[in-house]
Amino acid sequence: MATELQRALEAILMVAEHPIDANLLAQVTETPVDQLREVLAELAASYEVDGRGFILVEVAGGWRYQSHPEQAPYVERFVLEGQTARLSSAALETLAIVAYKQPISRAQIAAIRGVNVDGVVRTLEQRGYITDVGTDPGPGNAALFGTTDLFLERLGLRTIEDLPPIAEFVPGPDIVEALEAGLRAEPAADEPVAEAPAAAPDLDGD
Amino acid sequence: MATELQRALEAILMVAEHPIDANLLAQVTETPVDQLREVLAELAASYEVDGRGFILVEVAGGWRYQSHPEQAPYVERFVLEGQTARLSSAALETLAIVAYKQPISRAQIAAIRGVNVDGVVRTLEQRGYITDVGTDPGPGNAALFGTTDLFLERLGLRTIEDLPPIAEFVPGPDIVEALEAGLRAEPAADEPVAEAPAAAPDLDGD
Amino acid sequence: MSYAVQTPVFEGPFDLLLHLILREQVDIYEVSITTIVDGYLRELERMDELDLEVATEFLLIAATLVELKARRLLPDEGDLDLDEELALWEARDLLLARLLECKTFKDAAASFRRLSDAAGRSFPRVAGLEEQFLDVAPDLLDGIDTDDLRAAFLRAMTPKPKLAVTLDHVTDVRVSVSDAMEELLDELPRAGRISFRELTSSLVERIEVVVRFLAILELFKQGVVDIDQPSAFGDITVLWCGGTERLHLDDLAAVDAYDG
Repeated sequence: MATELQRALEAILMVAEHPIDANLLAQVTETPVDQLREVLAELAASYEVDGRGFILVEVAGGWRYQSHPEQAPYVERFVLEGQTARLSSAALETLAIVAYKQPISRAQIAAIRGVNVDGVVRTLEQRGYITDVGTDPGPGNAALFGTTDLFLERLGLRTIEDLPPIAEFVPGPDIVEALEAGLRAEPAADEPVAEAPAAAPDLDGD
Repeated sequence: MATELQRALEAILMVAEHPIDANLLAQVTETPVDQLREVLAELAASYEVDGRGFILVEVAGGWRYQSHPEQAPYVERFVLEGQTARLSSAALETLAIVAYKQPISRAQIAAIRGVNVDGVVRTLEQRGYITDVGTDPGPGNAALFGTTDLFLERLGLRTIEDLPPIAEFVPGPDIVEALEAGLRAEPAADEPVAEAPAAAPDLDGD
Repeated sequence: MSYAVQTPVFEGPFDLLLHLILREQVDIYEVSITTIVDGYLRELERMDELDLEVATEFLLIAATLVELKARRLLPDEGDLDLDEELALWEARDLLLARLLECKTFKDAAASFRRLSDAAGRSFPRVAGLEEQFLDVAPDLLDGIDTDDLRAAFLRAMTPKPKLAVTLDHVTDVRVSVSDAMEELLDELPRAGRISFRELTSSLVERIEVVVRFLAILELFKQGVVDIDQPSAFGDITVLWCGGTERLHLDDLAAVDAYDG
């Protein structure tokens, strides 16, 4: 049997359009926020135990009801419209750079990606995944970008701290070695020395 | 423990924007409609027995989740304390587009604003400022939106003709400059393509 | 051998170089900088037709690659210019660092893709307020008049001002390998034998010299010039061996699927 507080939370979250901050829920139900968080977590766990078709999750700093991921095949028949388009790999790489290096300017993103990023930055900004969060104090006063709550929602994250640590993606020794070997300037020990001394660059293939 | 059918129904009803007809639910879950009605009734009863804060009811010819009437005081407090008291600028722009360009489809609004507008349109519709006024005769039969009497009332207008005509808005030099700059800008590679030619800006009035 | 690059679109020079190097590793368990440089030049030529702004960044990296390749193919004679040597190491280390950074964010992006796909299987409840509460809800149009509405409409209909195009990361010199090749096809037959230094003496920008160098390497690959470099990092002698008939880039196109 649900408690009175659980019932109140269920009712409120049922009419919410966005993730609702725990502080607001605490205020409306006149409950200490720590206790409230506990109750929400218990409620979410009980839905999972009961095998409900919906889940209660904390995303982008707030709580909301969502359909259970396992029920996606059914739900997808209803929400054809307004489905979020898959992000291009250019968009994802740019998002990754902004997410881990925010606040960051357009020029800094471009320097990392080695290409002009004006178009992709504009698109990400328009879709609401990144936003102007300040101005570079240096010359040029470039706009600095950061990620938004919508970005967190899109990735299903509670806060930006929930991003996987960037250290996880730093290439391992095998990749470093491969890249190092690819760019080695002196002939490898086991590589045949150029057959003819002072040979012209052997551009026509091998 | 919920059955597979119950789980599917819970997931669908949790994310549905409007009440869903039992026949449609029967079709999606591939269940005879009589059996489906039984399952829905059982589910609704079980929520009541468990003392949940929400109910599952049949209204307006369809099934949907609602907050439990007993929890109304909490919901009201939440509505009063939690909702932003003003339209966001994105919502206001969308409302203005509908007001001046009605009847207009969601896709046409999205083409002008450059972003998905489903959420904003839903909020405006729910608040009674805009409504479904017809169907686009073209492919897709998209719903067309227009403003409501409530909208006129709240803005103190007798009829929609009382809106200041667009031709009166001679764009200032800053707008003209921005416009020209905008026309020179090439579209970003992965920007959503405008779906409706009718959505082209016609600032110089018509 | 095939120069065909499997991935149709590269997001940038680092992307392409990563692909070429790591593919080498997987495919043949032995690094051939020749293949990397060739693959890179091939792709560069394709990019060149598309977007010069992009191509310049590619060219700067190509210059480092070509230098590395030249260094690699030469026996270690111990009489190399130390400054040149150090500059090459520095360029190489910088390139390596940028490749590692690029790879890091590529892998992070892949993880974002997985997170986003997982999150996309769970849909949010958006039904919102029930009718009975709408009266309680604050009027969202409170304090908004027709002027606000007009202003909002104008804002919505005004195309967003063009963003400043930042060029800090590219050198804004309009040069292409194809153009340089065309110039050389005109100049070299008359010269017969000429040193690279003379060939580039009139050029101001470093990038132009780089492009000319790449153009000569391309012509060498086409077999219309011979190159001799008596000492490592010494001056290069370019020898025309394309015959007496006036050649154009189009004539080469037939040979090697060039359309630049």
